Amino acid sequence: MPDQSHVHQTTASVEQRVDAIQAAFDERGMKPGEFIEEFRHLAEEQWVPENGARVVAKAWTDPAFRQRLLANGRDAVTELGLTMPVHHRHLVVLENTPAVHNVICCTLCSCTAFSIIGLPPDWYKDLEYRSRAVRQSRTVLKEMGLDLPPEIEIRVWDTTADTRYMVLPVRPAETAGWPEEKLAKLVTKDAMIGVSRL
Amino acid sequence: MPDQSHVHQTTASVEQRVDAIQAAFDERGMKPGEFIEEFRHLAEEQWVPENGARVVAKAWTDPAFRQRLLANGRDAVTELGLTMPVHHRHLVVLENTPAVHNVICCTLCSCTAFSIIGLPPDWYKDLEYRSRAVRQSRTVLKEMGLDLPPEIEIRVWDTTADTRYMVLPVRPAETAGWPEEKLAKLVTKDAMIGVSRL
Amino acid sequence: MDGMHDLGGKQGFGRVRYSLKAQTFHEPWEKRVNALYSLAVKLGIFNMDEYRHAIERMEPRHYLSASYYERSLTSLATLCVEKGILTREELERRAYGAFPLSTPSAPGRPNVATREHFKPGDKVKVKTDYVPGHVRMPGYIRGKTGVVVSESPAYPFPDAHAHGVKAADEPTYDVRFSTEELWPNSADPAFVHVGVFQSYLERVV
Amino acid sequence: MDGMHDLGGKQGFGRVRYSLKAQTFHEPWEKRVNALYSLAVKLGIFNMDEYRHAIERMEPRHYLSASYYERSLTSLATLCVEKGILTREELERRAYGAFPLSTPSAPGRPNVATREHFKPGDKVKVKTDYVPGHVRMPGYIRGKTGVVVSESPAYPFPDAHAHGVKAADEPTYDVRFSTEELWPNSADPAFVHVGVFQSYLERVV
Repeated sequence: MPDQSHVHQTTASVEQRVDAIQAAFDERGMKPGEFIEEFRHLAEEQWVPENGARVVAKAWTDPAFRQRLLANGRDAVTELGLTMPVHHRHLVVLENTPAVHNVICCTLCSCTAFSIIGLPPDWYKDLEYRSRAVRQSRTVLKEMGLDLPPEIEIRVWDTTADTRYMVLPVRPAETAGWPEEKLAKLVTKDAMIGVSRL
Repeated sequence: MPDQSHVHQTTASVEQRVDAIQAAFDERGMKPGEFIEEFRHLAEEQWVPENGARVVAKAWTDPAFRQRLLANGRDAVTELGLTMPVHHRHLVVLENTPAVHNVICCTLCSCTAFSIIGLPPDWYKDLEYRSRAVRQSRTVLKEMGLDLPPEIEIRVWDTTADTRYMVLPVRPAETAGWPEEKLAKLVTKDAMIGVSRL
Repeated sequence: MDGMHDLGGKQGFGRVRYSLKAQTFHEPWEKRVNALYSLAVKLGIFNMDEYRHAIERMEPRHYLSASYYERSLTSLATLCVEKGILTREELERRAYGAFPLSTPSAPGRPNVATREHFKPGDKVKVKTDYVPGHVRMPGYIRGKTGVVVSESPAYPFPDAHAHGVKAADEPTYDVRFSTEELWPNSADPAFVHVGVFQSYLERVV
Repeated sequence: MDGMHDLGGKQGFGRVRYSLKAQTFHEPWEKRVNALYSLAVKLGIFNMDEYRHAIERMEPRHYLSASYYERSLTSLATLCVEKGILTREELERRAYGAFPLSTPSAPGRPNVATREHFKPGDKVKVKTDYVPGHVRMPGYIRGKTGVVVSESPAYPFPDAHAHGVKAADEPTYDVRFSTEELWPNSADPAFVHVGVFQSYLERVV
C-alpha cells in the first residue's frame, strides 16, 4: 500500500527491516551494537519514573525546592543529579491543586520529558489518546479511571515544542510526616502524566 | 483493529460477510437474489455513460435543448427518456468553454449523477482523488494527463448535497456537421467528470 | 463529526491511481453489496443520510484501510443491527468469523431555527460549527467566506435526517470559494463550488 | 502539512487502550529502532525536526496502520536514504523484501521576518497559515485566539529546521486556549495549553 512501485515484492517484516539498517550501520563502522547496549541501559535504568518520583517527593517536603522547581524545572532537577537531553531546553512543572488538574499529551507525535518521568507508555502514543485528550479531556480521564468532580478545572498541555512538562501531583493527605523515600514510592508515571491522582 | 471485543475471532472475509447479510435477508423474505439481478441489470445496462453522452451530443447540436439543459438538467434529461433517483432532486450541467474547465468530485464520500454519467470509476472513490482534487486541482489533472494552460480557469464542484453535477465538454472543432450518434461516441465518462477534455 | 472521511484538502496522499476506462466493480461481491444496501434503502430500513453516516462512523483505521465496497458493507450491516433487522451474533455465525461494525452514533441536531434566504451574488460565511453527528459541511470550508452562485431544491437536513431527528427540507446553495480563501498560499489557484445547506450559512454584511 | 499525524480533536477514535503500568516496549526490535534513530541523531545524520517530519511524510494509510516504532523505523530509513547514507536497494536487499519509505518532502520556510515579542497576559491569535512542509502548529489552533501564559527558551524554528533551511532560534509561548474557543459547543470544558512558536502568532488588539 505505501509504495506502489514495489508492490511486486512482499514487504519485509519490521524485524527484517531493523536488521537491515543495523547491518548497514555496522558495515559503515557506526557501531550500532554498542549504542544499542548503551541505549538499553539508558531506557531501562536511567530514564525511569523513579527520577520524577524523587523530584515530586522532594517538592512535597522542601518548600524552597518546590519554588525553584516551579520557577525553572530543568535547573531544579539537576540538583538531584538528573539530566535532560540538550534539546529539551525547558521543563515546566505543572502543580496540581485541589481545584486544578493538569494532564499532558502530544497530539502531533508522542513527546515527553522521558529522562525524568520515564519513556511514554504505549497508550500515550496511540491515536486514541492523541486525538481525544485535548477535546474530550474529562471524558477520556473518566474512561481511564479518573472521574474528576466537575468543579475541578482541567488543563491539558499539548507538547508541540521541545519544552517538556511534568505534573506535580497533590500530596495525599494521609502522608503527613512521611520521609522522602517513602513518599517517592507513591508517585507513578501516570500521575506525572496526569491521567491519575495519588 | 476496528473491534476490540472480538479480537479473539478472525475477521470473516468480505465475501463471507456479504454472504451472511444476503442469507439473512433471504430468510426474512426480502428477496435479495431478485434485487441483485435487477441491480446488476441497472448497473450494467441502464446506468451507463452512453446516457450522458447522448445528452452532451444533443446539447451540442440543439441550441434550444442546450438552454433547457443548462437551466434545469433534471427536466431536460427526461426528454431523452433518462431518469434520476428521486433523491437526486437537481442536475446541474456545467458548461466547459475554452476559458473555463469544470471538474467534479465528492470529498466526503463518492457521490455522482450515476444514472446519467455511469457509476463512478474506482479512482474517483479513492482517498487520493477525494483529498487532492479540491486543493491541488491543476496538479491532479496534470498528473492524470490533462495539462491545462494556465489561462484556463478551473472550477471544482464538490458534491456535498444530493444535487448532482455533470460536465458538458467543449465540442471538438473537427466535428462540424457530425450527426448526434457519431458525436455521442466521442463522449466519455471521464470527460463528463471533467478529468479529460475531448 | 470531524472524522476520517473528511478528506478534502488533506495532504500526504499520493498520485491518483488513474487509468483510462477504469472499472466501477472489480469483484462479483461488490455488486451484491451495492444491490443489498440499495434494497435496504428501497425497503425503508434506512435512508441515504443514515447510510453515509454509518460509513463515517467506522473505526478510523478500518475506514482508511477498507475498500469502497467494504465501507458500504460495514454501513449496511451496522444499520441492520442498529435497526433491529439482524443481530451481530447472527451475522458472525453466518459469516464464520468476526464482522466489524461501525462505532455508535452521537446525537443529531435539528435544522437551525432562524435560517436566512440567500440570492445569487450574496456573500456568505460558513458558520464555525462543530457537530458531533452527521454533517455535510466539509471541514475545509468551516469559517470560510464565499459567494452564492445558485440555489438548489430543498433537501432533508442531513444533520437531522441521519439521526432520526425530524428534518425539514431546506435549500442548499452552490457557494463559490476561491482556493486562496480556503488555503491561503497553499493550493492551486481555482474556484471550489460546494453545495452548502442553508443551516450552515450566515450572511456577510 | 495538513497530514494524517495531525490528530488533535479528530473524532471517531474509541477508548484509550489504557492499562496500569503499561509497557513502553513490547518487542525487542523496538528498543533497537529507538537506539538506531538516536544514534543517527547523535552522529548528526539528521535532527529531531527532520525525524518528526519524515514520520509525518509516511503514506497516510501506512501512518495510521503502523505501530509507533514502525513509524520510527520508516523515518530513520527514509532519512538515511535521503541523506545518502544508505540506498533503498541496499535496504531491500538486506531486508529480503520491500522496505516502505516516506513520501518526498515539500519545501520548508524560514522564520517569519517580522516577529512580535509577547508577554504573559497578551492576547494572541494563531495565524491561518497553511504550510506544505513541517509545522508544529496543530490544525486545531489555526485561526484561534488565546492568552500567553509564559515564554519558553528559544528553539530552532521547526518549519525551517526540518528542511535544511537556515533556522534562527525563536521563543515558543505557552498559549492558553479554552476548548469553547477551539470547538464551540463540542468539547469537554477545559483549557488547552499549546507551545506555539513566535512565527505562528499575531497580536490581538
